[in-house]
Amino acid sequence: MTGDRSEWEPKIVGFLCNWCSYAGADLAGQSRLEYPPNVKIIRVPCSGRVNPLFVLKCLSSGVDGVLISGCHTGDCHYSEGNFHARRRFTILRKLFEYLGIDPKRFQMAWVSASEADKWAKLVKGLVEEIRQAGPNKLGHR
Amino acid sequence: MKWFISHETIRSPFLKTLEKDCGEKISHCYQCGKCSAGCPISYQMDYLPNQIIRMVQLGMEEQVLSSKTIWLCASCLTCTSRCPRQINVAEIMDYLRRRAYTKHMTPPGEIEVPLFNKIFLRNIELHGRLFELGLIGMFNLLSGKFFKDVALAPRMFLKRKIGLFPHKINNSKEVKEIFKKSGKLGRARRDKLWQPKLLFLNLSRKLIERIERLK
Amino acid sequence: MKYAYYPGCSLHSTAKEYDLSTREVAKALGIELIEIPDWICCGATPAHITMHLLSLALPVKNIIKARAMGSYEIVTCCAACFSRLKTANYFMRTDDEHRQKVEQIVGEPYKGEVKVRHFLDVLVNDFGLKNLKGNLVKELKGLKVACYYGCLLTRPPEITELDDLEDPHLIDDLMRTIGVEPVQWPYKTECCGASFSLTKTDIVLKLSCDILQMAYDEGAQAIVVACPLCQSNLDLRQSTINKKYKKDFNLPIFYFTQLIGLALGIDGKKLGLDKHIVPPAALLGEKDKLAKI
Amino acid sequence: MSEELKNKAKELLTNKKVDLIIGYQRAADGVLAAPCFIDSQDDAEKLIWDSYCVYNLASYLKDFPAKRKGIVVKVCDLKSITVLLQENQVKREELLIIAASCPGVIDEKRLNPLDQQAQEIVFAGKCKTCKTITPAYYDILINEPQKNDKLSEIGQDEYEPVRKLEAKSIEERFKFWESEFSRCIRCYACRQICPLCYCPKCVAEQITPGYFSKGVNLEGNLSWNITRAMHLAGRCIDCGECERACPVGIPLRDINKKIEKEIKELFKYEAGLSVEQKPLLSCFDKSDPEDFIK
Amino acid sequence: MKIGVFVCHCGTNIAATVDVEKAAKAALNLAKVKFSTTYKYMCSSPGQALIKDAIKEKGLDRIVVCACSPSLHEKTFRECLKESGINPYLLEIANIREHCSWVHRDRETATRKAIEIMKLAVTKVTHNRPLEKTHMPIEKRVLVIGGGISGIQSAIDISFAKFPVVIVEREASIGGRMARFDKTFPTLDCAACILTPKMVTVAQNKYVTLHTYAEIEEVTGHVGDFKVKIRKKARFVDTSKCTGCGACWNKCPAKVASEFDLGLCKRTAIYTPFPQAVPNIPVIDRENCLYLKSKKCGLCQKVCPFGAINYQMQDEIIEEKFGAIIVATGFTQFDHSVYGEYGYGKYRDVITGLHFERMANSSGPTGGKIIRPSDGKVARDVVFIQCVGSRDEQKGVSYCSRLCCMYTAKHALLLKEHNPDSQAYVFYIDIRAAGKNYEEFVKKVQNEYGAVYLRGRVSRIFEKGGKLIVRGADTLSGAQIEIKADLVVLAVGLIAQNDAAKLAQMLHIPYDQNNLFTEAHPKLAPVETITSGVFLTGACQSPKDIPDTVATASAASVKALGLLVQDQLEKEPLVARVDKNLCSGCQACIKACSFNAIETKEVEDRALKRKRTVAEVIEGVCSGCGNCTAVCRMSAIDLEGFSNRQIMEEIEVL
Repeated sequence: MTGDRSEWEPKIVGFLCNWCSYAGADLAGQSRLEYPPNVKIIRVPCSGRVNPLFVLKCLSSGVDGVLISGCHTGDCHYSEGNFHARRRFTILRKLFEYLGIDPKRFQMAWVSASEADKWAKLVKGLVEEIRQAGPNKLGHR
Repeated sequence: MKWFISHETIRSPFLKTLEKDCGEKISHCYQCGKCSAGCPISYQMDYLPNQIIRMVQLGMEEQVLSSKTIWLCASCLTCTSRCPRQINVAEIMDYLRRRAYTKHMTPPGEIEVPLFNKIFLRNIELHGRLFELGLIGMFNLLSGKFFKDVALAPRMFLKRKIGLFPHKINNSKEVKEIFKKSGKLGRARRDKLWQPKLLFLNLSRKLIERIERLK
Repeated sequence: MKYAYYPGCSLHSTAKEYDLSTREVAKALGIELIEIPDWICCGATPAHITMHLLSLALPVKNIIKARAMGSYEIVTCCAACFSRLKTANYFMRTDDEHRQKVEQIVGEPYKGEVKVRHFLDVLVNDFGLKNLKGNLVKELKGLKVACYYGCLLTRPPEITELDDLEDPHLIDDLMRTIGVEPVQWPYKTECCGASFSLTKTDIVLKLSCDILQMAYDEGAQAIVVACPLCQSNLDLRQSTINKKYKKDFNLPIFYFTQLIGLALGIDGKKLGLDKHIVPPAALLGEKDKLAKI
Repeated sequence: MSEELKNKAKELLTNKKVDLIIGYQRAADGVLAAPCFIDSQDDAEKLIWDSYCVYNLASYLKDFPAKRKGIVVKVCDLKSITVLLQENQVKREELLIIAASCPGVIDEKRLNPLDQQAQEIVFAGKCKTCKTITPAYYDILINEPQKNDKLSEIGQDEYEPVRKLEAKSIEERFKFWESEFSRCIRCYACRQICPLCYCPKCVAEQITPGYFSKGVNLEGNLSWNITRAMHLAGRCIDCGECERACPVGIPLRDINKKIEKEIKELFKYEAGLSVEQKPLLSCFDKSDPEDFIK
Repeated sequence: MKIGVFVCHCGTNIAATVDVEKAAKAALNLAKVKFSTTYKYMCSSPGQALIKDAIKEKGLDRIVVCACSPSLHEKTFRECLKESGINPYLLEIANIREHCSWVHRDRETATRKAIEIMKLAVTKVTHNRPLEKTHMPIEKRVLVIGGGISGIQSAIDISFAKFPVVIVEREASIGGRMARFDKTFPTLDCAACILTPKMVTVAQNKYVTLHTYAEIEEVTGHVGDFKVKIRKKARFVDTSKCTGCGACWNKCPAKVASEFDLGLCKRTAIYTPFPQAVPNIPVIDRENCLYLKSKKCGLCQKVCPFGAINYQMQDEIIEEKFGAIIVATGFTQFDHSVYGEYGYGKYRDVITGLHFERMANSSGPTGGKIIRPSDGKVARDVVFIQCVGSRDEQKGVSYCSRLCCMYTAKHALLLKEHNPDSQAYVFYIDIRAAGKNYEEFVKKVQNEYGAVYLRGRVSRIFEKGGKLIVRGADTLSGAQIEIKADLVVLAVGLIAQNDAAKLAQMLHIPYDQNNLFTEAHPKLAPVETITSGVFLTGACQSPKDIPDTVATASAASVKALGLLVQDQLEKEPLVARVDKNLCSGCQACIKACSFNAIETKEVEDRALKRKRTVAEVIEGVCSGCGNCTAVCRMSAIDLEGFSNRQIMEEIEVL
């Protein structure tokens, strides 16, 4: 996906928890809500499954933005996984900012199984934000 | 009373500004009526406090602002301290009075309280501290109750409870400054005390009342 | 023990005896009250009904004056002033938006750090009941009173932080300490109509009548108050109430400081006992033979 | 103090209270201090204790499993032992903690070993803002009540370097770290010296899957340094060994301190306070902040 | 490895926007893909047959189905694989419908995305491992915590299936709250008449063991194998000797207020809580027994004809194993002494509904007379106040306690029956009478028994002249109301037991801000918890009336039996696994696991020639959330089906 800017399309990876956000994205499909195709979904059982190493891997292999989406706090299928994820990635994000990595490239969201609308809007907004941020310099040597 | 409910009335700016200005969530009220149950003055009110809150919820601004109830609230805070939904009812009453005052919506029979407040504040603005004789005199004069409490006066003087002259303080400027700035920042209505038209209205109203009573 | 003293307008006029007795009691107990120089009115009820910002700015101005005196706590006796000062303090502590506006008005930063105290609180919690008992010259035995707190000493509790909301007891405790017997009565915190004294006199008469009746029914010979508005409504208007409701109440309305003053052996006149409309002489003379007024 | 330490060490070894003592001896240059492992009382003479004892000896504990170890520790090092205990890497009963009240240690990098007459000792950055003088717990305390006045200047902000970086724009920060990390040669000295980097096989060296580039390039270097920092989040007790060990002078403490500062502010968490403490990333609070989450 | 890719048209649902043929062709370019095809409806029988045939003919060993969301047909296709003789977990679904064809309009874009999604699935399936469902033995016994109506019903239901049950009850007798009630709404059966037979049934049931005067001390283990420590508090009475003759309590000189009767009468220091107690064996209350306090007295020991009194008795801790646990700990009532406006609980004639029950009960402390506790006079004007502590976030809880409307109506009726001269006034905010014959009951109380219902909360109660002045409002008429009452009955709310949170932590079940235990799903799993093998019944989960309590008790029993009747427990194999060589034994995973599914284990480290402690996953308990894998710094713990390698490679192929 290198090349000149005009051809460039944001590439975004979304880690979606199986119970809320993945189902929310399913509902968006069932409701035929249209949104940009830039987000590639990797299904995980819980937002707590996401290892910071995955995020690093994405950003250092040319992915322009990473999204982790889980159940709203209190709604976690495993009761606490998203609380763990929240703490873990709060730190990672602070560290990113500090090291000069645009925090827009790493985002989190809570999307429930019924929030198809939120999911579609989230993707649209995210793609727009990343488009403005431009291609991720890392991984594009 | 009939009230046409619509999208506009329910989402009227009245409700929103009220919630914003007093920081009170009016929609929290579930009409248990505990405020009305404990209010020492509800026996005199045209609407019970809980009804006022309900009317606010429904966006009935005019009816609320022209009600007697809001001017009868003594700010005793019984309602506030006992409300199970933690709504500061007394504060809402304050807000409604301020709004009614700025919107010139005081009900015809309820001139005393706003008038008193105005005189009171002007009194302080002038003297820095309250000059009670001035307050009472002015109030009686402007409300048309010339002889109210006159019987009590000699005793008060005798006991030196009321002075004939205002207190002297050296900071009247500073007080005026506070009034001016507060008025400006709070966008409050501050008009003249002497309004011949109002005085005339009050006097004539009193006169009519007296005639009515004689009949 | 040193405090900045904010008497408020009433204590300089209709409630002169409250001011007199407070100063006398403080003097006798070695509590130093230093009047805030050039204090101004707190705005009372009319301010918060009419202009919200003004109702915060006036008290804050006074608190700032006290702060300028050094690091004192402010003591006040008037329940209304107490409530207004406390409320303003509360807003300055918790509400940034209002704080900024008020700071703009009074021209100085203030974050609600000065403590506002009621004289009751100072007597009971700083000076202490035991200490007070040790200073008594005599006990006022045989006097039964109803302690009346009114609205603004306890409500709302998160602001006043003074006493129990529904069953306050500070005045009762003080009375017991000086040998006076407080009656158990349910109207400790009922409203007397207060700010309606001039404007809605009828309401005041009715509410005050209920309070007098309840005190009388429960066997009180007098009512003890801590608020100048309550005192004036119950004392000044008692004769009107008697006339209007065909009663013959003869209940003197004391400030708690006056009775404490008596127990400390201070002369009744110095305590302003001559300023009452319902004369207390008979009651005190009959019970104690000490107050020659 | 060194004498007291020597005597205690002899006593411990004679009475067979410990199998060996991990301590400091004078290095070959005659100025600095080097770790030493004493298992006979004759060797105990070698032990020293002064401002040159820079090393965090806790990293050697894992090298002597199943032995009763006496270890000489500074206050800051003790916290790393606390974390090791928390994480079951050492057994308290195998440990005899000889805590020495700390005069503050030198900044090795700014010391000219040739100039033995140097008037001014330059103290390590971590010591300048160190707040504790005596250790939280110990078995033996070698105490000489002394507190170097040059240290612990009250009001000195331990996060000053962090704040300075924070004040820069994001682009400037990226440039700064890009240039810092560009020097990284992936020697892993930072890892080797860290008392808390004890994984049997570091993720940096795992192959299936390979978590990040092993090559010396920006992505790999950045990934390694972020991973190292994340793995120390809530565990790093700021002994500063990584930065000291780094041959190319990357300011690693500035990264560690950043995380330390954030977790203190966000989660009210400080590493190495007690053995019972739950690890930062193994627990949570329902009211943890989440303002960045959409 | 031979991967087969099957692209579904889903009628036109997919095919209209995604060029399925192009996608199928693209699949063949991917590594290890040996076969691809498309079909109209892959989930249909012919569709599945297509997959089965291809597996057989082409020797495929891993399958990717590009179709709808895995939440719909993952199971279907797993079954299909199983039937063709390959491991069902060697399957991946590429969701090209919900996540692609339905959310994009442009055919080219959608096709490109579909191929990418397929690529992810193919990459992932490459590393899928054949997995078998795990099996665990089950301890075929049930523990019921709490011996109220809820626990009793659960125990009876389980005993029907001939499984042993143990009830642990902390009071001296089973029976719980219901034992204190007089009548039950809306049928007005006498509570004791319907409860006592059940109490006797459990007592005599050979499958049921009762531990009364006992508490749960510790719970470890997991579903199928809970190890529970039970503290049997010292009764000071030998249960094997005592016959419940009553000689002891008839002679005991120490008298204290009876807890069972809420202080309306006295009991002795050696006592049974009520006459129908089960077991009918007394306990000695150690705080008040003269002998245990000061070695004086000893009368009960002297008078006991069976020598059953033993002052030396100590608490005993027993440990038992269970396969399932039913939590039936019930509720306690809200303490109204925080209501200053209602007299801080100091007025003796302001009582709670439960006091009223005891007074109305003919075997209760007043012999069924409804009187004023202060002076014993018959109560004529009685005010009932609903929602005390309920629906009040300032002083109590924000929820509705659900039964107060009904029990208040019942009280109003009982009042009229007991004191025909009386008048009931009920202050309410809303009447919630949603139950069979409930609304009719309330209407009957209003219409036939003349109870006056006033809509509003009471603001103040005070005593004057021996009466209680109740100041309320009736918002319907817009009037302030003042009533001179003889007696005020507060319908206090139902709240969680004081130590509910402690028990929840022991059982690893979540609880809400009100300390009520949280069910696994509010609609579809109302008696389950997220801890498998632990079930909820009755008011410990939320306030419930007797019918609902009994219903949930039976429901919980069925759930527990569903576990017990299995020979072995079957579990999804998508669980975490530890690589012992990589594990440092730091236990970060153990501390992070919400399910207590990881233990420590000693292993021999050959390189170091010594024993080392590492983590080990208890497969039966692991729920497969994967949180541990992200906590592990050395990536020593990994999750089947969502392994680090799978995810890392998925990222790589993007």
